[in-house]
Amino acid sequence: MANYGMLINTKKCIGCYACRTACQRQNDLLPDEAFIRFEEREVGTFPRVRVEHVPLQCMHCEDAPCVSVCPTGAAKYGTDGIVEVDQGRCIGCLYCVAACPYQVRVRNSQTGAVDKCRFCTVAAEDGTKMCSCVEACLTGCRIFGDLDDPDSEISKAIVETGAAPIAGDLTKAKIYYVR
Amino acid sequence: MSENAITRRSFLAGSAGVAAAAAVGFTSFGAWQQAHAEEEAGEGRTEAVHTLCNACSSKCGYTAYVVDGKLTKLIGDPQNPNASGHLCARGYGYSQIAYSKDRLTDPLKKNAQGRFEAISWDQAYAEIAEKVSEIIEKDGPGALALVQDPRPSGSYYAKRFMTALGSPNSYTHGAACNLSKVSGITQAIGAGDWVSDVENSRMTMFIGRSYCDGIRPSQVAALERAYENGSRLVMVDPRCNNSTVFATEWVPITPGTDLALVLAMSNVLIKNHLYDADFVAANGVGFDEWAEAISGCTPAWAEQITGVPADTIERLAAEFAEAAPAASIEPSWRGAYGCAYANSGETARAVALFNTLLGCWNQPGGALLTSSAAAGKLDDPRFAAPPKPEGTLLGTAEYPLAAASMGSAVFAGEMAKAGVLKGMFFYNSNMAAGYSNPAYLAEALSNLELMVVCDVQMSETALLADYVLPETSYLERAELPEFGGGKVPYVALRSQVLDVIHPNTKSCDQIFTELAEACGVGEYFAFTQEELADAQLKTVGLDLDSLRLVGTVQFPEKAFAYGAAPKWNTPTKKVQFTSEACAKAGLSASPVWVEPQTVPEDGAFRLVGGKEAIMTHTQTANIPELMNIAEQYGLDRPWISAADAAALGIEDNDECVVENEQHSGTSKVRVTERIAPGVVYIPSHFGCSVPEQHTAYGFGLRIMDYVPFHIEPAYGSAMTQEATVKIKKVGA
Amino acid sequence: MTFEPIWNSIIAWYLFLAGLGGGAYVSAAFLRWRHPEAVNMIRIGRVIAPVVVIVGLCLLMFDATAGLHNPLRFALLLTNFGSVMTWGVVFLGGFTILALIGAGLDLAKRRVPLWLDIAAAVFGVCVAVYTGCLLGVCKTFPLWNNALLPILFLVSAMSTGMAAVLCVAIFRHPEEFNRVGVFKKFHFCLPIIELVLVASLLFVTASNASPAGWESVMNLVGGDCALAFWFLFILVGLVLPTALETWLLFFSPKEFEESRKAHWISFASDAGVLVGGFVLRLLVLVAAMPLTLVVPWY
Amino acid sequence: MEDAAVFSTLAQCFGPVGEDEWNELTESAQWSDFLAGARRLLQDNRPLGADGQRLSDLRARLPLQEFLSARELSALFAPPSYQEKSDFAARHFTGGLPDSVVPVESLHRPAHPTDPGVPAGGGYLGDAALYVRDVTDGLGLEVPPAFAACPDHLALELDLVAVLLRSGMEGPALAFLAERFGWLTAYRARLLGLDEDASFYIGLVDLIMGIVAQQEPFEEGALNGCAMDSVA
Repeated sequence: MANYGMLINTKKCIGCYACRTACQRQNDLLPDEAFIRFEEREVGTFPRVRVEHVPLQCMHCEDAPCVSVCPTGAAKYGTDGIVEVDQGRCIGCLYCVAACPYQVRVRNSQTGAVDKCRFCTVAAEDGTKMCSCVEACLTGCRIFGDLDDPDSEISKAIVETGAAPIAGDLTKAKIYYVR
Repeated sequence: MSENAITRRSFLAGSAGVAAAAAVGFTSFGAWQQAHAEEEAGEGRTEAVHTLCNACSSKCGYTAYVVDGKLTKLIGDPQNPNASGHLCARGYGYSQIAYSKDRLTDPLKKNAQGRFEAISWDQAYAEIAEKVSEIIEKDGPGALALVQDPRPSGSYYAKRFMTALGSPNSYTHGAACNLSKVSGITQAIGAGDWVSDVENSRMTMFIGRSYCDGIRPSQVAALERAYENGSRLVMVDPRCNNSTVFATEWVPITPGTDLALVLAMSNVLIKNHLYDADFVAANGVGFDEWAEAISGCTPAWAEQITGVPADTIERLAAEFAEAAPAASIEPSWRGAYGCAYANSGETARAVALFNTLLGCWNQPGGALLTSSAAAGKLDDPRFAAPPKPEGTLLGTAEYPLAAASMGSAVFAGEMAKAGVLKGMFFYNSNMAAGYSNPAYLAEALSNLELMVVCDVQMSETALLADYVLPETSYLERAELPEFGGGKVPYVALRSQVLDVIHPNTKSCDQIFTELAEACGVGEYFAFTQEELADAQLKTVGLDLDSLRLVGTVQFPEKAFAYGAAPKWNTPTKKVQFTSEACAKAGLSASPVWVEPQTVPEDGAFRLVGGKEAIMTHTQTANIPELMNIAEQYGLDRPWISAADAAALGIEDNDECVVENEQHSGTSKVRVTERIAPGVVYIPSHFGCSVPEQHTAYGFGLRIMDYVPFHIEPAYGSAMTQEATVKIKKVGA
Repeated sequence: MTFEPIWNSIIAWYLFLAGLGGGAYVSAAFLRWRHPEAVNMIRIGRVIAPVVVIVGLCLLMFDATAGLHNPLRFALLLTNFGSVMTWGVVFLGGFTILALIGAGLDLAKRRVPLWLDIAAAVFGVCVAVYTGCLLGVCKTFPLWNNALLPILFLVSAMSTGMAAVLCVAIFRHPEEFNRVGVFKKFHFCLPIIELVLVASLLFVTASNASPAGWESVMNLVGGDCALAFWFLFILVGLVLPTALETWLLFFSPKEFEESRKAHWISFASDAGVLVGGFVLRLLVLVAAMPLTLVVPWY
Repeated sequence: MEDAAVFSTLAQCFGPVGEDEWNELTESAQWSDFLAGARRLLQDNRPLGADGQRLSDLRARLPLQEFLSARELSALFAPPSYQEKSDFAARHFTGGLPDSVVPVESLHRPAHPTDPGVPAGGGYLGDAALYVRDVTDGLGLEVPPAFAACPDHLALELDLVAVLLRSGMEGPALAFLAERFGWLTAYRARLLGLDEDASFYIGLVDLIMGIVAQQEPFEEGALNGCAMDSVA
């Protein structure tokens, strides 16, 4: 049983939105349905200023607030540590959207149901060619892999870079940021 | 009343017998959706087809996956030198143009009341041909012109059509893109461009060029590798653009004064004998005259003009000298001196000369003069070129330095206004919105007797036209092979990914072939696009089917070799520190300081355009996937520096009035530290004024509304950033 | 990126009406205990409760579009008992049934058993507290995520419930209205408690570790919600009713208190309480800023 | 006029039709028969295709005035000439124009009431188009090449109802009617938005929506009925 997670190195993120549009093509999403949102921070003042782009998407928390608040059980823990949303059960009450501290769940403007990053790139583990956020990133910011396997690429990278979840231990998030 | 034949008539073929409809196969929509969803997950009938992205002129090669006739995922081809395995956001977004609800579906003619009506292709061809022959009789073929943004098939067919008619006036969009840059560099080194070997460089300077905003994936990767290898990467830009993520230094500069910076750095190299004297002596001519002419351009002098501290200029020049020859100034594209200022051409010349001082031509990490692959000579008579039209491109006399391959399209606009040009064809070009002042161009182009626009959707230019010919989207057509240059020359092919969606639309090769037949010059188009493509590929040892399978093929045997002594095909066969052509054109023989045309009076800001990573000029604004990003993150907002905003009492996201004599508009503004004071940045993609581009219409300001119509002396560019604006809070 | 509130006025109405329904039935139970003779007012309380709650539930279902498209899914609401909303559905369901029975019996002039009143009142309190807990568990919004919110919503629910009963009573049964002194005194002190609770809620939120708390409070106090907060909620919703009631209950002579004019003043103050109740729910929903949006994480 | 014929006529009003067919269709006897048939469909409470009441009680029915506005009525009673029809189509039933109102379902997905923000329509070849194409293939029919981009063109959808009725498949016809015409409200708004008078087409759209509403009670049965017997 793997426990999938992701590492995002914001030092290499140039804010080009390729991951968002690639994800929309890979998962056939609506134009206004984005599973990745972006924060931009200016550090310093003119002329010594540095820009940091921070992509945020579902952290697939092991103690997911969305799963705990979802009344219909639509949000649930799937296999290999991937948090899923069962589109057949969601009534669109948006409780999970409110409960998610990272604000990365979006409401489908057609069906009214809620959806989020599905870690679809797990399919690439067995070699299927995909244009998910990990493959599409122009500067290779993202590493996806099994956190339980110490010598997986992601585990080694986390140790090497000291990556940590974006908001500390707010939840047991499984996206580790290098900042 | 009994049933009779009429009311039983039906559109659905095969139902004449009516009763015969098989009673078996009807499923309700719900059941169908269920089955459809499962089947989609199970990867139904999937095809993978190689094509070239059409979202910008990089034309990255990618593989499109089609499931049951519907486009799904796109994956950049690793073997394509531009994509190198990736696509940018525009690539993914613009692929949806195929299904856009705002697409043109039938040929259109403007009726007497000025409204468009659908007509048949035959009627369109006949009427256009009649008008063309009428113009040729009255004013000769020279009264016709073509403006296009070159794409693989377009650059061949459209130009061949115009040449077949006998008109030399084939323009590209260069006058609003990189005309000054290419022309200026050609004056100095006889070539229009070079490739900076960024990843192997010890130092590279980017002037108004951001690899991470004007994205070509292979360049972003090269920049990242250079950054990781510890190369010194200097971004000279009024804006702290996204490439500063991979830069060691951001040098904010006053817009339009890059020439002063380059001259000052050159001055430092020459004065301190830090330049490659033997290389200059062996390859240059007129160096002493230039050295003398710029002796006054000291760093202190440059500081007043550019706002860059003198010691920074001194240091940069020294760092360049120390890093040479594995160092260069990147050629840039449109931003700083592509077409922006009265001194753009001269700036391009100075940059080329500066690289010569470094002696970095064809050196590892320096500036590489790479060659491009090309199709060999085609001996089949059908492909023979039409006779060369006599007379030269309109504007050659007025703007002698403008590169002939592009010509000054804005001058063509002026000629339309003056009535010299009577008929104009536009392919894949939205001149009226992007090349220069839209109000002026609208007036000028409506003066034409015949205006034909060929495009995928209605644009500002198409609105002005008499005839609009609908083209298929790039995914529904195959095009001629794209021969490209770079370290390893290559050829890439755009194959047809989707069946033609709107039956009444045609691909550009069909359109121009049938137009030529209608105009009586069909003999130059007696071949199909496939035949020509196959013939071209056979001259380089390939063929259409093999390339269709692979998408892109490289020619390692023609790869670039470091250290090769460059051949300068300038008139003097040397690097021209002094150019006789420039002197004849009324400029200084050697590039010296030229003041930009507009100097902001107090309270006004210098206006700069620029690129957002998700948009390509006005072409991608109507794509919902991309426009939704712009709306969500306010990417249309003008930028103003925190210092200026504080002085004007403006806070982030305030609604402000942006105005000058040309135009006035309101928009939320972005207050940021990432721009130099005294400068306002408006992205060059928004403010679409075409109602039927429902997604793009009326969103954001259009920068070109603020730019008056004027043309750069000698070079013929549109001077797209020679404008100033005032900003004040609404209600202030 | 500017933050768009997740829930809008429909959910604010749902929270307000659910609380009011609970409060109305508790008022009825209280009247039965302290003023058994005020039969009509008790009936008013019992009738208002189910009606208002049902309207709230319909609004909730209307807003949950995915559920609206396939109504069968609402049955799934009882799947996850770890979710406050599931408990909410239980309480609301129970309360609606009990309140309907209570109202039915009362309208049919049949005696309403005491245990039914007590059970419905308990469910009413649970519903009121549930509306607070619903928001309380969301860690995302510091303004919501603290223990004060359920209590504030409970007090507001009781206050708006009583106000509703009083408002109707003024027109339908003025004579009973004049005799329910104890009820009115209880009703008088609720807005004051609410004022204290709101003040402490703002202090607690403002001092939250993340600037999101501060931003939310600034939104309320000085930002774009300031007008609604100070004028509609504080003034009209709390201060004015308290002032008017103080004057009526304690300083005005007895006969004036029962005059038609005084009734109008009481009606105005109760209407203010109702407006304040709704605006409180709306502001809490709209002004809250999320944790990660504003947090410049270092 | 029989129900199927009413739908065929409606289809030919929206689709491209030859000059003589159109003239024959709109010459008085034929056209008033169509309007009578439509009037009957607007009022009979019987499922589509079932013959139910006979012609005799036609007079007792309410006149069309009850269902349409005066302007639409006068436009319906005076159908446009072939030239007017093709000019209107040239200006409005083609893509990419300022006032294109191409009658294709995928372009006009019905926005959900609580979602004013939903964009008016998606793009061509949406789910509706793929569904209608599959249904047409399933019935052994073929979408004409001119409609390749829009198998869910209003003309084809109306025509499909007519074909289903003529081949005795009342249940599927009813189900198809129930599912496929929700987008006409959004389309009608677009027609109203034109600065040109489109009351002929608005009248036809109102007729269709009236018929769909009238068939509402019978649709539940049909929807479940055919979902069950859907033979792949």
